[in-house]
Amino acid sequence: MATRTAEAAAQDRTPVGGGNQEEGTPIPFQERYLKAYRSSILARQLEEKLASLYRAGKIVGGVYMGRGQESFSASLASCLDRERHDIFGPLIRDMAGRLAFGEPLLDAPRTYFGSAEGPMHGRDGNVHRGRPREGMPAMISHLGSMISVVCGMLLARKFRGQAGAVGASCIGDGGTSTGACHEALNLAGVEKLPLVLAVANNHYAYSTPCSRQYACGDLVERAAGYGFTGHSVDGTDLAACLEVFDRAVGAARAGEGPQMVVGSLLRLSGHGEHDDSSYITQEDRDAPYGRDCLRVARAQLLEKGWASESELERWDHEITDEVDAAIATAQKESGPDPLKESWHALATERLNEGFYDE
Amino acid sequence: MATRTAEAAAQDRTPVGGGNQEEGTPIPFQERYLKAYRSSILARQLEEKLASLYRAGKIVGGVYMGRGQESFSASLASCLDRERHDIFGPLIRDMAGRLAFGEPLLDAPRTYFGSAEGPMHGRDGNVHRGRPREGMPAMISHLGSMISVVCGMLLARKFRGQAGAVGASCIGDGGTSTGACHEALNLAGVEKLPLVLAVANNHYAYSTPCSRQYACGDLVERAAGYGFTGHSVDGTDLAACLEVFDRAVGAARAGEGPQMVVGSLLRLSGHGEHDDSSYITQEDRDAPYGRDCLRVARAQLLEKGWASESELERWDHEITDEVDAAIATAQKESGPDPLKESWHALATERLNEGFYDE
Amino acid sequence: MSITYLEAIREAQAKALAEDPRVYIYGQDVGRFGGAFKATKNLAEEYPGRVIDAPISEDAMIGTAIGAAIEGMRPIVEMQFADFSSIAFNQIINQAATHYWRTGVPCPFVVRLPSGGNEGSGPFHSQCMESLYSHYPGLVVLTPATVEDAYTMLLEALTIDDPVIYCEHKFLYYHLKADGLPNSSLPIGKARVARAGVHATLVTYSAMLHESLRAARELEQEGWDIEVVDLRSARPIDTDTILASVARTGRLLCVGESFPWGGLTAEVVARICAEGFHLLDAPPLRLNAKDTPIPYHPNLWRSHRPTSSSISATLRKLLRA
Amino acid sequence: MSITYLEAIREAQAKALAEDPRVYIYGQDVGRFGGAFKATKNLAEEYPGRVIDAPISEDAMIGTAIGAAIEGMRPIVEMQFADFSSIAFNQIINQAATHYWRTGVPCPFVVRLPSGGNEGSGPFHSQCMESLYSHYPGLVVLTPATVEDAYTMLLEALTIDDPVIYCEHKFLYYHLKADGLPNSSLPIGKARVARAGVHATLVTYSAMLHESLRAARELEQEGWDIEVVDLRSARPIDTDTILASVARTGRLLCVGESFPWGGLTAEVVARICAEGFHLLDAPPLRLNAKDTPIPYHPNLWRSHRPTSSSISATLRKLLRA
Ligand SMILES: Cc1ncc(C[n+]2csc(CCOP(=O)(O)OP(=O)(O)O)c2C)c(N)n1
Ligand SMILES: Cc1ncc(C[n+]2csc(CCOP(=O)(O)OP(=O)(O)O)c2C)c(N)n1
Ligand SMILES: [Mg+2]
Ligand SMILES: [Mg+2]
Repeated sequence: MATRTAEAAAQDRTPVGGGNQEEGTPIPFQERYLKAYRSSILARQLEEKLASLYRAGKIVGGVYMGRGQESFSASLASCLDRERHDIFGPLIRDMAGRLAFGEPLLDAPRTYFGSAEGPMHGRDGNVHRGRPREGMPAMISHLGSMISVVCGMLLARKFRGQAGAVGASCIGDGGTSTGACHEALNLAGVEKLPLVLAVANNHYAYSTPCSRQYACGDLVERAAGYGFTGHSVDGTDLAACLEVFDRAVGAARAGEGPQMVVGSLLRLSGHGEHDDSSYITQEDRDAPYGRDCLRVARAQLLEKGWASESELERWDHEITDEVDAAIATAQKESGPDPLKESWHALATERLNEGFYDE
Repeated sequence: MATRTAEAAAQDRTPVGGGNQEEGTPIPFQERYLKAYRSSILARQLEEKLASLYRAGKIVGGVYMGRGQESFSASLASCLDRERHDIFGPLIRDMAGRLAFGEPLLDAPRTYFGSAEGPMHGRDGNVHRGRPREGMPAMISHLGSMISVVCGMLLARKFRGQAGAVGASCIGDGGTSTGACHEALNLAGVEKLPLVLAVANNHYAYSTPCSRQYACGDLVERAAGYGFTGHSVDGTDLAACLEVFDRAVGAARAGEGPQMVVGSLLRLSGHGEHDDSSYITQEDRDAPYGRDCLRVARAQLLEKGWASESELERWDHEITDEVDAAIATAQKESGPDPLKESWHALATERLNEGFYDE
Repeated sequence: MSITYLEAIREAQAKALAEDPRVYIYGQDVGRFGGAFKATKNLAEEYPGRVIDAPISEDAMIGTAIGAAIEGMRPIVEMQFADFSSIAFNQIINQAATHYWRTGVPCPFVVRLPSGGNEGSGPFHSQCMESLYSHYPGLVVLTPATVEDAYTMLLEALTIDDPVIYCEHKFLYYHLKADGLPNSSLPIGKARVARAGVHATLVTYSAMLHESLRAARELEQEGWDIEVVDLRSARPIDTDTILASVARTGRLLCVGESFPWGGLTAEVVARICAEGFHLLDAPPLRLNAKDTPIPYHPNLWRSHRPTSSSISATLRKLLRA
Repeated sequence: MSITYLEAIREAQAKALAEDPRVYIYGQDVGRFGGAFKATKNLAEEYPGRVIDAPISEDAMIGTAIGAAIEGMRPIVEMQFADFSSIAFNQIINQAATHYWRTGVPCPFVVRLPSGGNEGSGPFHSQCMESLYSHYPGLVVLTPATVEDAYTMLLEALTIDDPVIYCEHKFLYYHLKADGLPNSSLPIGKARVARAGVHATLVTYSAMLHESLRAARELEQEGWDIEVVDLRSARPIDTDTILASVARTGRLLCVGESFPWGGLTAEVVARICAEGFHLLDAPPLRLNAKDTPIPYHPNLWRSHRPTSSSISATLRKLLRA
């Protein structure tokens, strides 16, 4: 259960095939990097648009941003492989990972607007969306509750003999305090499931700092107690994140049991767009984990020579157009019609009760 | 967060004052040892009587034995100090600890018989008993749920400025899988409570072996993740148990934060007296942790010269008489009268609703 | 050949395992040990790898069932006692019950809840939770009262595309016997007139059916002919069958074993009053457990739950009104 | 000076902290941040060490409240949303609710549940849980509908020797205003006739009081005079006040915001039918939320919960019968 540090991870940052070592063609590191980067930019721009629509009163409820967490989230998802029946169980701040895993760009705006065309048909909103049949469970709010669902999806694959499928689940520093998280991780250890748990330690749970959330030095210390292999990573460093998730996903796929990856980063937004997050200290903002992961990634891209300044700008513009188009489409769609709703909660039609049928 | 091994603990088995270093007179090791031993014998005999009464159909529901766990349980309680407002939150197999902490001998038989004179007045039974006002919370069945209650009792002491009080809570290997256990331990770490968690790893949860319960090597590996100091001990060795609990209680009292003591031992009985425990493997029975702690203690007593064979026998006889007397008393008492019951669940009399008052 | 209620539950699971590769069983001590009540006796041996011991983690047990169910499996989760499902409450009502409605993807699994009390079981090993779970949209809640229903309803539950809370009554496990296993039965959702009568309708379910039938026989001695309706499921409630009965008798008593505030008996009374008010010749009555936790001592326990004698007394009151 | 429902809750907590050294507040983000809804704004600064940020551990939050309560403290636990109390369900119903009855030692604390929906809150930030908790013996369940009650009932709750589930309605937080804080009020357990009338009795509570009063005003235009009873508490229910009203009007509609199966409205109807059957001139009706989880989209949400217009429609049906 050796715990790898971010530095150690950074040292052997060689292009590896990770998720795909055994079957298929290994995806080159550069390709995966670019995919993760693109998803991150897409997520950032999309969420910023959604945030301004919220401020303009066009979105009800709330908007929850992954700002600062895109690299971490997108790297995880970029190491997953849907053809191998991998699972991605996102949480609040995983827009980038969702997009990298393959969530259609329209899903988020449709869900925020409550479009009847969206995956949740206006019944649920914002981050509470998914495509359970496509390896993306739809999160409920209760933190920690989704991890065991991913475990169950992995159990189903095991029963069906779909060996080699990996399930990823995401949690925040705050979510680790839940009993549900504990029970699921313990069960994953006992069942030796190919689970990769990504802990995005963004140093706050709403307004609550880590000092009021847990008493160990680093959450990766929990890994051993569950029989997980633990990994730590600088969550603002896209290359490092990709490398560590590549390793974790590869290990899970290879039957080495569950993996925990703790990323250190900072929530560069409010808890939701209603929150000015003035409680985030200057010290946190100035810390290494307070860096904007997208700026780090841009510098890495230039340094590696994988993109020029002008290419980066072109990508930004392309993505702006994509985002604008998606938002425009979703915004035009109508919401569900209450008069056409069945108001039935059961799939088994004949067992639904008609409380107000006249 | 150093983890001490049983051997390390055994090496410095010197008579220390433990719980009482700072105030009052330190209780000599020998005295504490004898108290723990006596409570253990008392518990063993009492439970054996209760078991035979169960088999004879005189006790309904079930009888749950601490056989094999007496030394571990009694040592913990012997290191606690009721004058300093310490708390002892027992679980299923802590008869010995209860007695050492000061539970009246009559409480157990009265509760098993459902006597109206007992602390639970026949409303609750067997191990579900306590004296919450005297530092002994009354356990509910749901495993893990009592730890946070002990935390709350400690918080109350903190608010009232009763510094130096220690709270002990007990859990089994199976109970560590509960979300409730996790939430409470995490909270205790965050609040830096003087909690001592005794984990009696008796290798089975009902019929379920540890391999189906957790995936770490040793449960003490969980301590670090909660910011607890971890200790391991041979739970069949009374001297070693006393020494390690003395240290743990002392550390908690001295403000060094929460402590976790994992004892390795074997449940030398069925889960309850209805269970023949034939699933317990010969390997487990033959393992060092499969020893009968009372036999170990007897040998230690003789070896240390703290008692002779004949004294040990005399104590046994004295205790038999005590147990017989207690059982006879409790058995004579009548149960609650349903016609005299208020059938009201609220303390606030005027808010109770009368569903069936005519 | 005689078969008990408990054996019927075992047989239904054996049949499901044999015939449906999607079925597996997850629960504490359900494997080699065969479960705390032996409801899975020998199943681990007969169906290797499909009857699995769970850690003491009810929340995660249900969470994994949800995950496996949405992937097309048909998990059976055994709670060691119904009372411990309180730990899985959130997963049941917020995740399982809402899943189909939120996503359009069904979430079919069965949670078996060994329910109800016995002498000496106390507050935490005796609860009846049908009233709790039925409150929540998205769940099917079954309360079989007979050996036949225990068998057929469990099998049918495994064909339903929704999460099913299967409340099996511990008090019936060993006492209740039938001559064999049925091949057909009423579908889930239909109540059954367990005893025809003309003077009053007694609506009940699960173990209370038997107390009610005893009470009806007692009242027969006094010249009263009580119709007894076995609800079979708490969710849905077969309101039509109750209304038809009340139309015949003009009087309604509803008897349940869960706590008296709200719950199944209140729901039945409220529905019948809304839809069949003019059929009633007397105030409809309810009888439930008493308004305290469930007591340990046999004397208290026997007073806490409805029994044939308290049911008879309430019937007399109803008939007098 | 005008004060909102939310401010009244803050003021009651401030007063309790000032006057009762046993009181402290535990909840996620309740400290410096002042709580997700600012119900504890500035309290951490004013009462250092007594308004404490909790980890995301609802089970343990309630567990510690129980431990502190039996030691003589008077904890207030804030759930960030009522919906998250499902995680603490076991501690609330099995540990807190049974404690006094089992041990004779009271277990007094208050859990604050920010309840009810808003547009866009969705299935997990909108729930009303009074019907759930009231099912369990050993709990007091409060549902204040006015600024005055929000204040006085919270203060009174802290004097009660039992666990209190205090259901505060988020929809009322900012909209509902009063001119000041009252010095006295009806005691907990008493319902209030919020509007006198003669043609029908409308029993309701919490946010639904205001929809009901609007409906009553609407019906007034049509010549109907509706009596509106504000229950104030779901546990206990003040049956006498309802019976007295039904005796005057002969008709009963009960309106609630929780799910339609069972629950508070069913309990009210069942009680009134049992005890006041002959007072009723027409079938008693209920109106609750629809039988699905609570929807996100404002269009759906507005249809899901009862509103003045659906209440009016049901009243017309009741008056026609
Ligand atoms: C069980 C539960 N309790 C409370 C909440 C309310 N809540 C939503 S997000 C949040 C903070 C989450 O913090 P963290 O897990 O660190 O994730 P982050 O928001 O920082 O990404 C809280 C308390 C919840 N969703 N679930
Ligand atoms: C939450 C919960 N689930 C299930 C049970 C049923 N149960 C009672 S004791 C037990 C086994 C406990 O094992 P362990 O914690 O190792 O304690 P031991 O009995 O070995 O002392 C189980 C499963 C329970 N009491 N609580
Ligand atoms: Mg966080
Ligand atoms: Mg054990």
